[in-house]
Amino acid sequence: MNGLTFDIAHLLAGGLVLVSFMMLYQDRLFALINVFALHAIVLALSVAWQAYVQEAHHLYVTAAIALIFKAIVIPVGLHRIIQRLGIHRDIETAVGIGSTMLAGIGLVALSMVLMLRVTPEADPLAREDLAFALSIILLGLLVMVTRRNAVSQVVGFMSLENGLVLAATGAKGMPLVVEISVAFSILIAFIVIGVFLFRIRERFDSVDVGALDDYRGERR
Amino acid sequence: MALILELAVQGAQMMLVLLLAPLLTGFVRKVKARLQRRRGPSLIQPYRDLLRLMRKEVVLADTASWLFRVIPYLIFAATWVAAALIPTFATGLTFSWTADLIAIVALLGSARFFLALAGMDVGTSFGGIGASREVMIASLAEPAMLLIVFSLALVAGATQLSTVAAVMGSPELGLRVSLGMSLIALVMVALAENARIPVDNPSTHLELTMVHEAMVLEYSGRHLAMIEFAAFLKLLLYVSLISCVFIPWGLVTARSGPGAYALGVAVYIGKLAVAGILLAVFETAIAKMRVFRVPDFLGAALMLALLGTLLLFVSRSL
Amino acid sequence: MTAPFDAVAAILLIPVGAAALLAALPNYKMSAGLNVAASFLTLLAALSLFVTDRPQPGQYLLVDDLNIVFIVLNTFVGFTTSVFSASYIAHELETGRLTAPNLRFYHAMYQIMMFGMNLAFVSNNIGLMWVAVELATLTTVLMVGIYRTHEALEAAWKYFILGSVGIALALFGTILVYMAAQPVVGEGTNAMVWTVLIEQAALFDPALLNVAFVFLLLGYGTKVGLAPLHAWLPDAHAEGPTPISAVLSGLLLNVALYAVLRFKMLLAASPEAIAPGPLMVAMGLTSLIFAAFMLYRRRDIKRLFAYSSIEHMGIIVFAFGMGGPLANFAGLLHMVMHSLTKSAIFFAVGHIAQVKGTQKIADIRGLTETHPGLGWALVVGVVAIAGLPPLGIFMSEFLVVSSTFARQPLLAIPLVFGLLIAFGALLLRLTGVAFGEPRGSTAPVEASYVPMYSHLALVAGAGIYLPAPLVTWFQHVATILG
Amino acid sequence: MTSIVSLLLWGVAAFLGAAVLAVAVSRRGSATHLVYGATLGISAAMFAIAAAALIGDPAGVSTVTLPLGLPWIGAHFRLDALSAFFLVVVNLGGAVASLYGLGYGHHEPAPHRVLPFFPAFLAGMNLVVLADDAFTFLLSWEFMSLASWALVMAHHREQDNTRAGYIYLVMASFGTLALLLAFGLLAGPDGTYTFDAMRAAEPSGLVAAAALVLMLLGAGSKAGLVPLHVWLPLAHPAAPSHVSALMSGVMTKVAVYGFIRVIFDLLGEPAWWSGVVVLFLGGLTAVLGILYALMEKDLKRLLAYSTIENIGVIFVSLGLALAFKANAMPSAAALALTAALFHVLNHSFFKSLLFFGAGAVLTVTGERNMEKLGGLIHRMPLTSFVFLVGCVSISALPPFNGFVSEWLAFQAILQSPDLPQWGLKVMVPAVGGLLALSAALAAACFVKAFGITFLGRPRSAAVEQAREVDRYSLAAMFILAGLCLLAGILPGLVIDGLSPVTLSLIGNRMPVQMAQPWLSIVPIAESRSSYNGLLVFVFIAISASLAAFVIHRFASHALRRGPAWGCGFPDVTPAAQYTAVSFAQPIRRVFGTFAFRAREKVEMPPPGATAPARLTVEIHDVVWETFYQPIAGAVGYATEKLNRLQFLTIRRYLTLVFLYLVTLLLVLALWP
Repeated sequence: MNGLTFDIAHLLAGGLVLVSFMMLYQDRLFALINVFALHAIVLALSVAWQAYVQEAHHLYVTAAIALIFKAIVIPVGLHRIIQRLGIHRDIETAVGIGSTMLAGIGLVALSMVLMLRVTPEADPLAREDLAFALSIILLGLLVMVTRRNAVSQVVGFMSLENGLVLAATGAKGMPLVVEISVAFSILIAFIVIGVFLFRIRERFDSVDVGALDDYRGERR
Repeated sequence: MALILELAVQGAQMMLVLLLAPLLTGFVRKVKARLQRRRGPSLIQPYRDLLRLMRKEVVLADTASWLFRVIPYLIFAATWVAAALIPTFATGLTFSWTADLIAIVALLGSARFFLALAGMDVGTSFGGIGASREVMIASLAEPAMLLIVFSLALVAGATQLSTVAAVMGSPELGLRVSLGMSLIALVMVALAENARIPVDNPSTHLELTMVHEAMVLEYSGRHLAMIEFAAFLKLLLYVSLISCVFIPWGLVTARSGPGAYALGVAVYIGKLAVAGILLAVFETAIAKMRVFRVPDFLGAALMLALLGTLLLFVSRSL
Repeated sequence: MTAPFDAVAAILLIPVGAAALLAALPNYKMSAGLNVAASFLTLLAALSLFVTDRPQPGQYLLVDDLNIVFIVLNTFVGFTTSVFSASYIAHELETGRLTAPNLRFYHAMYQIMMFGMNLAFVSNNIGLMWVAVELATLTTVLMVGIYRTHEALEAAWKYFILGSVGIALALFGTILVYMAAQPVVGEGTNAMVWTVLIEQAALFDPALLNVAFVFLLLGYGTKVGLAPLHAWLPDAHAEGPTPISAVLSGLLLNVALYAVLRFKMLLAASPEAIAPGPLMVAMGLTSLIFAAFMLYRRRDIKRLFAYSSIEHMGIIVFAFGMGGPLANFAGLLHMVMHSLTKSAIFFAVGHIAQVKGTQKIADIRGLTETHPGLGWALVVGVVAIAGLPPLGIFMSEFLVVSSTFARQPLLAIPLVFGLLIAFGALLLRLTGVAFGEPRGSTAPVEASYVPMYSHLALVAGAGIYLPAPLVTWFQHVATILG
Repeated sequence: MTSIVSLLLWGVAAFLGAAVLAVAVSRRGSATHLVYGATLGISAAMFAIAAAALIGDPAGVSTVTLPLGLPWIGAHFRLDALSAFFLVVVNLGGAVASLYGLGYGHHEPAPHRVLPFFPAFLAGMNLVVLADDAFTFLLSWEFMSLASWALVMAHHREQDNTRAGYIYLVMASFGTLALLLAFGLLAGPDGTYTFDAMRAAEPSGLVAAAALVLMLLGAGSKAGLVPLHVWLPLAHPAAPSHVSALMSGVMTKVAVYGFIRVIFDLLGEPAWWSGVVVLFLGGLTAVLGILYALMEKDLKRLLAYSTIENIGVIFVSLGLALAFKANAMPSAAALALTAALFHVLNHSFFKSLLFFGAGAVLTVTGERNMEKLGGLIHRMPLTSFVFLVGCVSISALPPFNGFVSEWLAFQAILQSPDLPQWGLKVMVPAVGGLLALSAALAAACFVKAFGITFLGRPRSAAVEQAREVDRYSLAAMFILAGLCLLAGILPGLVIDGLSPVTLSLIGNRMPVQMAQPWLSIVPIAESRSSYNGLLVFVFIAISASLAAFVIHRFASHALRRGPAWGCGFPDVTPAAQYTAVSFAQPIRRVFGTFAFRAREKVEMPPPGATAPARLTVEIHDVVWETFYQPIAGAVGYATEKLNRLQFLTIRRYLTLVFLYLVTLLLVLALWP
C-alpha cells in the first residue's frame, strides 16, 4: 500500500491513543463522556478508512455502529443517567491525575516494546495498529481501575472495547468482526442498563458490602 | 549319677542362701549395736523373729484382696530364685545358665513390682506413700543397675555370672577405671535396693520417712515373715553378687570334689562377714537423707554407671 | 450429511430446540421433565460419538479425542444436574423463592447454556469458540441473578463485570492469534481454524503468540477461576440456585480450561515462543495455596465448596502445566473426577440448605444423625474431594504429586503443602457439619438421591478400577497434550 | 489351585463383604453377633493361612496381580515371610478383638456407626501388609486410616472425639503425603511404582537419605514416634475399646511394617548414620512416651501413651539392626531385628489385653478416669487377674513375654562395641540407658495403673455396683493372657518362627533355639548369655508353693479380719487414699521438671486460718507447644490476612486483574 494511506491510518490510530490520554485527564463526568464521544468518532473514522483501504465493505457497518451507537446513543444515555442519579458534580478519580498519566505513558511504552518485537515481515500497518490497539486497551483498563464512579468505569470499558475493534479491523480479512462489534454493543448496553437499573451511584458494587457480609456471616 | 550329684549341689546352694540370709542380717545388726556401744540382740534373733511371726495369726485388713495374701509368697519365691542363681561358693552350677545377670535384676524387679502393689491394696495412705516412693527409687536404681551390668558384660563379653566371675578372677585383667566406677555405683544401688541408710532406715516406723516399711505396714504374721525373709535374702543376694563379681577369688568351679566345695563355702562365709562389718560401719558412720535427696544420690550412681559404660565403649582397655 | 455429523448437530440442535420450547411452556412440571428429557437426548447423542466414526474437521466444527472427553462429561453432568434440578426447583416453588415465570426463563437458559458449552467444545474455530464461551458465561450470569435478592444481584453484577473484562481480553488474544496466523495461512476464516493453526504454528511469529497467550490465559483464566482472577466465582456459586452452582463448578470451569488447553497446545507447537508450562504451573500453585487458606474462614457452605473448586482447578492447571504423559493423564483424570464429585457435593448441599433453611455452616450440625442419606453423601463427597482413597481423586493426586516430586522436588513441596492446608480446612468444616450434636431442622427431606449417589459411585469405582479402553484413550489424549 | 496370596485376598474381600452386610443389617439387634462372628471367622482363617505360610514354606514367595489400581501397573500383591508374620499379628489381633466385640458390642450405643467400619478397618490393615506396589500400598494405608477415623468418630457427640478425629485424620494424611513423596522418589520420573522395580533400582545416597527421612515422617506419624505422636493419645482412647485395642496393638504395627518394608527391603544397603537417627528417635520416644503415661489419669490415654513408649522400644531395636546391617554384622543385625519383631508380637498381645481390660472397666463402671475407680479387684476378680498379667508382661518382668524381647534388645546392645563409627559408639550406650530407664518407668506406670484402678477402696459410687463382664470379653482376655505367658516361657518357639523374616531381610538368622537343652534361649553362646523362661517360671512356682505349703502345714494358718491402720482415726474415707496424681508426684518431681516444665504451687493458709491449703500442679505438653501451636498460629495468621481478599470492591478486583496483566506483559517484554 502506498505511504499516504498508511500515514492516514497511522494518524487515526495514534489520534485514538491521544484521545484515550485525554480521557485519563478528565475528572468531570460530563467532560469524560464528551471525550469518549470523540474517541468513538475517531474510531469510526479509522474503521471506515480501513474498510476503504481493504475494500472490506462490511466494515462500514462496524464504523456506522461505532458512530451511531457509541458516539451518540450511549453518551446521551449516560448524560441522562448522570442527571437522574444527580452525580454530575462529582470529582471522582481514585488516583491522582498526574500519576495516572505517568502510568498511562508507561503502559503505552510497554505495548510499543511488546509489539516492536514482532518481526517486521508482518504487515507493518497491522503491526503499528496492534501497538496502538494494545495501548488503548491498557489505557481503558487504567481508566476503569482509577475511577470510582460506575459511569466512568463504563466509559473506560467502552474505550477498551474500541481498542479491540481497532485491532479487529486492523487485522486483514478477519471474519466475524461485525458480529463481534454488534455483540459488544449489546454487552455494553447491558452494562449501561445495569448501572441504570441497580441505581449504582458510587462504584459498581455500591451495594453495601458490610451489610452483605453480615448476612452471609462471612466476616468475623 | 553325676546329674543327681550336680542337682544336689544346686539344692545345697539354694538351702545355703536360705540359711545364711537371716544370719547376715543378724550379724550386721549385732555389729552396729556394738559400734553404738549396745549389746544388741543375739546373732540368731532374726530366726527367732521369723519363727514367731510364722506362728502368729494373720490380722488382715477388711479391704485386703486375694492378691494381698498371694504376694508375700511371690516376693519370697522371686527373691529366693534370684539369690540362688548367683554363684555363692561355686560357679557353673547346673542351672546357673537359667538366667543371666539381666534376668536376675529383672526378677528382683518383679518382686518389687508386687511389693508396691501390696502396698496399694489395702487402700491406706501409707501404702500409697511407700509404693510411690519405692517406684521412684526403682525408676532410678534399675537403670543404674542395668548400666553396671552393661559395663561388666562389656569387660567379660558375657552377662552370664559364672563367666563374668571367671573373667574378673583372671590375672591378666588389670585394674580398670570403669570397673571402679561400676563398683561404687553398685554399692550405692545395693544400699538403695535394700532400704539401708542413707536411703531408708530399716528400723524406723516414722511415717514421713518410711519407704519399705510403709508398704508392708498392713502385713502381719506369716505374710510378714515371708516379706522379712525376702528382705534378708535380698541383702544376702547383693552382698554375694558384689563379692562374686569384684572379689571372685576362692570361688570353686562345679564338679570339683566335696573338699573344694567345703573350702568354697568357708571362703564365702568369710566374704559375707567382711561385707557385713563394712556395711555396719558405713551405716553407723552416716545419717539418713531426706526422701527427695534420694534421687540425687541415685542419679549420681546412674551417671557413674553410664560413665563407666561409655568409657568401655570408647576403649576396651580402660 | 453423514451419520456422525448428525450426532454433532444433535448435540447442538437439541438444546436450542428445547430452549425454544421451554421458553414457551408455562407449566413448570412439564418443563422440568422436558429439560431432563432434552439433556438425556443430548447425552445419548454425545455417547453416539463413540460408535459412529468422526466427521472430518470442518471450518467450524471438530470432533477429536480431546474434546470427546469434555463433551461426554459435559452432557452427562448436564443430564444428572437437570434431574437434580427438577426436585430442587419443586422445593423452591413451595418456599416461593422462585415463581413459574422465573422457571420458564431458568429452564430456557439452562438449555442455552448447555448449547453454548457444547458449541465451545465442538468448535474448530477459535472465534466461534470465543463466542460460545461468552454465550455460556452470559447465560450463567443471568441465572446467578435469578433470585433477585440483593446479594444475588450483587453477585451476578460482579460476575458480569469481571466476566466482560475477561471476554474482552480473550477476544484480543484471539485477534492476536489471527494476526500471527494471517501472514502464514493467509487471510480469511482459515486463519482461525484450530486444526489448520496447529499444523503451521511453528511458522507463526513467536512474539505475537506470546502476547496472545498472555491475554488468552487471563481472559479464559478468569472463567477458570484462577487466583487472582477468581473474585466472581465464590459469590456466583453461593448466591445462585444450587443446580447452577453445580454446573458452574462441574462444567463451565472445564469449558474455559478446555480453551486454555487448546491454546497451550498451539503455543507448545511453536518452538521459539515461551513455554506455556511454567506460567500455568505458577498460576496453578498460586490458586491452590490461596484457595486452601481461604477455605478456613468460610461460613457459607456453598462458598466453601466454591473455593475448593478454585483449589482443584489450581491442581489441574498445575498438572497440565507440568506436562508429560503422567501429569497430563493425572490432569484429565482429576478434571473428570472433580466435575463428578463437586457436582455431587453441590447436589447434597442444595438439599441440605433447603431442609435446614440456611447456608450458614455454623447452623448445620450432626447431619449424619438427622439426615443420614444426605450427611453420609456429603462425608463421602468431601472425603473424595479431599483426595482420600479409595476414591478417584486420590489416584490423580497420587500421580501428580509423585511424578512432580521425581521431576521437580521443589515444586512438589508447595503442592503438598497446599493440599494439606486445604485438607485440614475441608475436614474441619466437614466434622462440624456432619457430626456433633444435631442442630437445625430435622424434618425429613424428599431429595433426589440418584444423581449424587451415581456420581459418587462412579468416583469410587474409578478410584479402584479404570477400564482399560478408557485408560488407553486418556493416555492417547495425554500424549496429544504433550 | 490358587496361590496363598489370592486366598488371602479372598479373605479381604470377605471382610469388605462383611462391611457391606453390616451396613445393611446394622440397625437390627442381631447385627452385632452377625458381624463380629463373621470377622472372627474370617480373621481366624486368615491367621491360620498366614501362620501356615510362615511355618510351612518360610522362603516361599507368592504374588498375584489384579487389574485394579493404577491402570498400566495393576494392583500387585505379595506374600513373603515379613508380610506373613505381620499378617499373623494383624489377624490374631483382629480375631481376638472380634471375640471381645461379641460381648462388648452389646453395650455399644450406636452400633450402626461401628459395625460397618470394623471389618473395613481389618480389611485395610490386611491389604497394607499384602500390597506390593506403591499405589496399592498407599491406597490401603489411607483406607485403613479412613476406616479407623470413622470408628473414632463413632461417638461423635462428645466434643473431644470430633477434635481427636480431626487431628488424627490430618496427621494421617500428612503421613500419607510424606510416604507419597518417598515413593515418588523411589519410583523415579517415569513412574515405576512396583516394589520389585524399586528393589531392583539402586537409589543414590541422597535419594536414600531423603527416603529415610520421609519414611520416618510417614510411618513414624502413624506409629506415634515423638514428636509426631500427638494424635495418638487423643484418637486411640476415643474409639470403642476393642477398636482402641486394634489401633494401639495392631495398626501401629502395620506402620512399623511399612517402615521395615521400605527401609530394610526396598532401600538396599543402609548408611550407618541412619542407625543413629532411628536409635535417637526411638530412645526419645520410649522415655517421653512412658513419662506422659505416668502423668496421665485417664486409663485409656495412659495405655495409649504406653503404646508410644513400646513403639520407641521397637524403633531402638530397628535402629540397632540398621547400624549392624550397615556395618556388615549380620548375626548381630539378625538378633536386633528379631528383638524388634518379637516386641511387635508381644506388644500386640498385651496392649490389646490391657485395652480390653480398660474396656471392661469402662462398660461396668462407665468411668475412664482412674481417680474415680479403685477396689475393682473385689468386684471383678477375673478381669483384674488378666489385667494384672498384662501389666506384668508390659513391665518387662520375667517370666512373661515382655521381658524376653527387652532382654534380646539388651543382648543386641551388648554386641555394639564392635561398631566402628564413633557416632554409634556414643549413641548406643546412651540409648541403652534410656531403654533401661523406660523399662523401669513402665513398671512404675503400671503399678500405678493397676494399683489405682483395681486395688484399694472404691473412689466413686459407680464402682460399687460393678460386676464381672460377659463371657466373650473374658474369653478374649484370657486367650491373650495365656499367649503372654506362653511367649514368655517358650520364647525359642517365637524366635525360630521369626528366623525366615530375618533371613529374607538380612540374610542371616539367630541360631536355632528349640534345639537348646531345657528349651532355653541362647543368642550367641551359652557361656555369654542365656535365659530360660520356662525354668524361671517353674522355679518360682515350685518355691512359692513350697513356702506356702510348709507354712500352712507346719505353722499357723489362722486369720482374722480387722480394720486397716489409719493412724488411729476410725474408718478413713476412701478419699484419703493415694490418687493417680499423687502417686506420680515423686517421679514428677524427678523427671517432670525438664520433661514437662512441671511446676508445683502450694498455698498454705496461715496457722489458725480455716481456709483449705491447696496444691496446684501445672504441666506443659512441651512437644505440642513447640511444634504444633506455632504451625496452627501461622495458618491462622495467613488465613486472617488473606481473608481480606474476600471483601474487596469490584474496582479493586479489576485492579488485581490489571496488575496481573501488566506484570505478565512486563515479563514478556523483558523476556530474552
